[in-house]
Amino acid sequence: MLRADVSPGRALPTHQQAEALQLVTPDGVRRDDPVYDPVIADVDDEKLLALYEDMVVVRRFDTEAVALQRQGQLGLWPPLLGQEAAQIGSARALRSDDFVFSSYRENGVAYCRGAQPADLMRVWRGTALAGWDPRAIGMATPQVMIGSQTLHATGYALGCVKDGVDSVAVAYFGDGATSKGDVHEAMVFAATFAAPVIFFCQNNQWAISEPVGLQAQRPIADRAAGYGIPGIRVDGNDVLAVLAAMRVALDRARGGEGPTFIEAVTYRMGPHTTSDDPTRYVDPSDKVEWAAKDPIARIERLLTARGALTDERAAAIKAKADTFATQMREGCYGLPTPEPLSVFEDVFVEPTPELERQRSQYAAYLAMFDEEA
Amino acid sequence: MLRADVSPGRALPTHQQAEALQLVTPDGVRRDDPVYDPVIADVDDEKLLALYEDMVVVRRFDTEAVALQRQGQLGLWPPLLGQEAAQIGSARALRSDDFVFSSYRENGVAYCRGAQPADLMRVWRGTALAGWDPRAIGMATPQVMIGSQTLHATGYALGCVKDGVDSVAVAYFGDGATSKGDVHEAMVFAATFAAPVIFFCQNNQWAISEPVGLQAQRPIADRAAGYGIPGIRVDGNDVLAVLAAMRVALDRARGGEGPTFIEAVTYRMGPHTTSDDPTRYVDPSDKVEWAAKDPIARIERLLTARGALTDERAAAIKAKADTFATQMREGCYGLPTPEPLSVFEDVFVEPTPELERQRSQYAAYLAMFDEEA
Amino acid sequence: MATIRTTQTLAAALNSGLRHALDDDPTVVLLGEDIGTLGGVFRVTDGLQRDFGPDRVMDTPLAEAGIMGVAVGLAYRGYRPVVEIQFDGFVYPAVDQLVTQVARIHYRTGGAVRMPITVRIPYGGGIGAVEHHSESPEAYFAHTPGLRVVTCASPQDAHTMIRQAIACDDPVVFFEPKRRYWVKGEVDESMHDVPLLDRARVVVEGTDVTLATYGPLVITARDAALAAQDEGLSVEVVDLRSLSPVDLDTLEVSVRKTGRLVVSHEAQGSGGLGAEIVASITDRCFDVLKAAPARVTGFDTPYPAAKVEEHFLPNLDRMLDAVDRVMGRQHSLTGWRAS
Amino acid sequence: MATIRTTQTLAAALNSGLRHALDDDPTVVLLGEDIGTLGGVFRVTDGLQRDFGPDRVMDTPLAEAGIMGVAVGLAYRGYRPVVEIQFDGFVYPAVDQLVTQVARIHYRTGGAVRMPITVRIPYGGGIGAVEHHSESPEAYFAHTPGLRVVTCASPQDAHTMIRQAIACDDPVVFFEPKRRYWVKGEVDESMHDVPLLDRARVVVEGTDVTLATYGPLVITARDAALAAQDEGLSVEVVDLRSLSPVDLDTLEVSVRKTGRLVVSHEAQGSGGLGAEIVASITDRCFDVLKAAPARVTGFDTPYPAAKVEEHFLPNLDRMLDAVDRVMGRQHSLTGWRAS
Ligand SMILES: Cc1ncc(C[n+]2csc(CCOP(=O)(O)OP(=O)(O)O)c2C)c(N)n1
Ligand SMILES: Cc1ncc(C[n+]2csc(CCOP(=O)(O)OP(=O)(O)O)c2C)c(N)n1
Ligand SMILES: [Mg+2]
Ligand SMILES: [Mg+2]
Repeated sequence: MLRADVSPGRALPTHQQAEALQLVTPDGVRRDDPVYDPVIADVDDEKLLALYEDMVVVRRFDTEAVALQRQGQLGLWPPLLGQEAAQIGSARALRSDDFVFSSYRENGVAYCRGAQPADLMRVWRGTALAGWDPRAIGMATPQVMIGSQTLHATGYALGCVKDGVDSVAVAYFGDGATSKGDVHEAMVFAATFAAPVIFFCQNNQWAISEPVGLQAQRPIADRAAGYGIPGIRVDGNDVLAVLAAMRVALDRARGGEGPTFIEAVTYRMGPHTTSDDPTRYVDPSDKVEWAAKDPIARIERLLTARGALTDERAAAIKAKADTFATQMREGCYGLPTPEPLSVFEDVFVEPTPELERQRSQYAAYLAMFDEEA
Repeated sequence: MLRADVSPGRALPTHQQAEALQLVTPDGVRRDDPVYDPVIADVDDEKLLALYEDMVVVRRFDTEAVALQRQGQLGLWPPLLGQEAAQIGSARALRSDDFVFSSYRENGVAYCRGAQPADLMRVWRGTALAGWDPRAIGMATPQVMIGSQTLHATGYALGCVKDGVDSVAVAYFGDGATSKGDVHEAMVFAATFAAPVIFFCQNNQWAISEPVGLQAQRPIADRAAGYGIPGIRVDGNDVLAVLAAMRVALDRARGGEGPTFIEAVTYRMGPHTTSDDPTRYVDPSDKVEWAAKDPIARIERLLTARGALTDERAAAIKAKADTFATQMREGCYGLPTPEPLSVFEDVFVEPTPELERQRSQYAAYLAMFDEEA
Repeated sequence: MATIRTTQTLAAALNSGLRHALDDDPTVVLLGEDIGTLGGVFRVTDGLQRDFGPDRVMDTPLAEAGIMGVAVGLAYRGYRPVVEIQFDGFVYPAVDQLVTQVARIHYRTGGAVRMPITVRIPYGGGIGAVEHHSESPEAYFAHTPGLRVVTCASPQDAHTMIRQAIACDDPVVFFEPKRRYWVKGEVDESMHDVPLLDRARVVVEGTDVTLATYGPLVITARDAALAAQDEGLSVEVVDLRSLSPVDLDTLEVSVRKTGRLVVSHEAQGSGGLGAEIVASITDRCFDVLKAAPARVTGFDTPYPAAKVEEHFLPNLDRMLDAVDRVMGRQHSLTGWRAS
Repeated sequence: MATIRTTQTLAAALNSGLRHALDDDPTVVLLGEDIGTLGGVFRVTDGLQRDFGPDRVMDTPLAEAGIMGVAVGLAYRGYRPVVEIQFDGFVYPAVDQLVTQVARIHYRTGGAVRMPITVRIPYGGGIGAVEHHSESPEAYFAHTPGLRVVTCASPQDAHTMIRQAIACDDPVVFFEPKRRYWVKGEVDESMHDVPLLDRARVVVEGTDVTLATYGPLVITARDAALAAQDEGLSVEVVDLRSLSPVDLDTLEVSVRKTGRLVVSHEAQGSGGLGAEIVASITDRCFDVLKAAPARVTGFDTPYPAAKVEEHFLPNLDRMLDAVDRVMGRQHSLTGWRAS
């Protein structure tokens, strides 16, 4: 009998429950941390409100996107429900000249980088392979090949060093991705060349139906040390802790100290994608347990206790979220179906003669139908 | 400026000089070790002499092979000079029902597994792609694709578990290989399924011209912990220490405790292969330093001090080594050049019609020359 | 065993085929991502882990090279691994192990070590998916000596061929036409009188043009043959089934009868399987060819976004257009020539 | 710049080409295993790290996927990476990054992000090497939309084409015919009047048969044409140079003149580049073809052991035999037909 216990309900094996940096408890209590508190000393109520607002907006549009998919407007959507703090806390620590290489689930990150409502729809509606111009918002096209982007981030970071700038590259990836050879090779390159790259792993406990115990027998952050890369394990549902960890990592990178690995421990509250049926493999009690650690609720509690989150403010935030969601829905409807011949565009910078021929033949073919009609 | 210091002479960066298990010093002094001594309590002088003999034989035939290559009898040879202890100490710990998946340099291991003198020549003379039947000696065809075999060993080990036997698979690979994604994936699989596999890394400080500092910023054995795999760093020039480490790993594996990672710290005293020119990149003082740690010399000192290595015995060992080398040389000369049509054999278990056609056409083509002549 | 026919979807026919294979041979072991508890993202392995246990139906870490390399080790140990690659586009990380190891170990060892590994790959487009989920990478493997490459077009073939592939002592890359997973058909599980794994099959007889295709497009080609009939053309449809080796003998017989050949596949045309078939048949049948063989394939672009994939994929009209072309018909839709 | 010609080996011509590229454009950066201190196992990058520093000529960890993926990131940042894969057989671990990333990012991003990456691969056999050191994997890349694939046959082309490849804004897979590294020839480094990177070239004019080949076999083909002349046959040799896209126009002109085509390459025949060329030229030139085009290629086996590689590789005699075959000559060595 092989020893991997991967039965459902073992989503978070005991050995995965190592200590993680936490600054705000699920109950909304701010915990002191002598090391990380100075890093976020500037985060007053107003700044925390902004982070809270981001999370609310992101959850709102994520829910909207799921609805759009259910209504047949999108082919697919990978919900980020439950991972708002991990995404907002990390992305809001970045500068505009930093660069993000993400996976498909980081729509919260894309929002922070400046992706427009309709941009978030394009790929999932199937009208384009990319939602935005990567250079315009400092974020690459989300990667579908698991793990590949970690190498891109590492290479980009090397370019930053060559350019003599202190911009940083961030690779977002999941717990499942940590098994991939590419992620390993990225860490080897990053360590060898002290690349200013941050490996930001959202350990949401699942890779589709596979619990993290199938990928790792130790906390994922522990992998880093063997490369000579510092690893930080952070409560991924605590936006403040994530922000703090990310700032520490960014400072190291900007200061020429090289890569940092961050494991944000969180939970995928929804299905893997809208095509998935998690009832086949998720123990409902796990979800109950994690719902109690909700990233938005805890900040809401904290801010409310402090009197910073007034009804008025809450309403304004809700309105902003609704507006974004509405814009997204409208943007989705408004996305034009590409021209048939667009298929032939951008294979190369200049089309080859063979592609030109294929294109013009197909144009002629299509024209025949017009004539027939 | 990128931070990797990979200049020649940095073959062994300081951070690589972490403590390693050593039971016999370079001066031939036996060091006590409360943990590992019990493991090798049975290794009396006679057994140590046998290990010594193996190393002498292996060095002798390795030298012979280099000479054969220089004389144009072999296309290539990858010398193992300096790595005798790492190979003999590990391979002699194995049972015949264990299985080895090695790289190209493990000719000492192949010798221990039972490869015949001529078997060691076949691949390098170019008369076959494999030297022996893997199942006959419990050792796969040495792998040329760096790192690939670590996965094969892991899969084989899983098969042993399925079969309910306590055989163990051993993957041999180099320091350079540790950068490969395959090695990472092998460790992930092995950890997840507690596979009875031993990852035996000979850190000989070089991957062709690249110093290990280009692959790793920490001792390589440190990588293991992050996977939940125990890592042992051992003086790879100390045959006794290697044997001890390997026995511990084998016991774990046989007992169902899963994989172990062993880093044997050694030095490649020769060129990468006979095609290589290490004067371009090796600092001669490094070689002097490592020559003082020679694996054979230290056991010779120990055995001589103990009076176990008599002149008679030494002569017998030398004779055995010479005999093997002679058999190897003769075996090399005697290897038949394969039939031209053998090219078409064994692509599939049964040839496809298309291959049959190509074969018979080529046979007809060759026959035409005979007729012409 | 009595010949009992049941109606199954193509996916279900694969599932029942895998079930038989697991039943018949204790060395058969399934490996892949999400194939266990979930039963695969397409449910092709549904229920198999429950019934055969996690030792024989193994969810693996998310690492395709790892899966393939571990399968090699299992084969070394005498097992018969059946690997699932979740989608066509995710085979690339496993290409190294497939091409340099799986395909060559039998040759490398002079026949001493067999690699009876089956690699299941749901493939092809037309399902409105995001990138890397709609590809047809078969040509890469058909160009790799030591690999057999097959695909199926019907539930019956799916069932039969997956069992043959697993029983085969050579490595087999088994492409499953994912957009046809839900096609239903009669399946006889008796394995009586089944065609060999490497044989093509004439699925529609005809006399004017040979239309050779495979996988998801076989249904399209049948429809095209029907439509052509209305125009008074007799199209013979050949389902290649085996993509390496290609059953050129069956194809030659057909082309010697018709004198004309159209080959169609979803994969990009340049360097695709169609090129090999056109070249081989031109070589064999030059004396009887009445027109240059035509290819109807995906264009030489990456697989495009879902909303325009219909403009990439071959369809009935493009097949008919090519048929008209090789017939030299004036009213071919475009009358185009490649030049 | 005055036209100065110097005699260089093919390897030296690549070296001088790389040197120019590094000089001309500060964004050019070389990455690979052993390319720095050692100067590459073939010394193609000899002296470059010394002269341009380790930031521009980088020895990397031993990880081909890593090298390729890091190159992607560098390109994202505006660099022009030149990657060395040490030997043909070691490209497979990088295939995933090459096929799913390098080849597609320009398409994926609708042209927003270019991937001006050059992948240098010493390739081909005939050097008596061990496994994985003698392969010709060009067909895999020629079947991959978004990649340009080229190779060179002479020192002059080596020099010119490597500079063009690096300057090209598309990714270019640059195959170097390793067994011709030591061939010497005149090299003009002025880049005046050089043919475009994607054009074929007629290297021997002839009227009876077109013999198309590339890389290491161009020299063999020239010799074959000379030998054929002795037999009274006029063979036109076309050096394809670009393998994707193939310059079919130049080839068509030649075949329209000769009416006969032989294609030769070292790679395995089935699904090889020869298939594409035969299929395309048959399509374009069916009306003038006097015989079925013939292919002279490696056999459909893995690359064999060194002592028998001569029986795998195409050579002058096999080329002449094919020439005789397409000429319909009775005294062709075997008179064989593929069927
Ligand atoms: C190379 C590759 N293999 C398989 C897949 C199919 N797949 C898509 S998402 C996924 C799970 C990813 O899990 P994780 O990395 O934890 O990210 P998460 O979805 O949880 O955000 C898998 C297996 C893929 N996209 N790429
Ligand atoms: C995948 C792959 N890439 C590159 C090579 C070329 N190569 C052969 S040996 C070698 C260095 C290997 O170093 P290491 O793993 O330390 O083993 P050692 O030679 O020192 O025993 C390289 C780069 C290869 N064989 N395989
Ligand atoms: Mg996950
Ligand atoms: Mg080494």
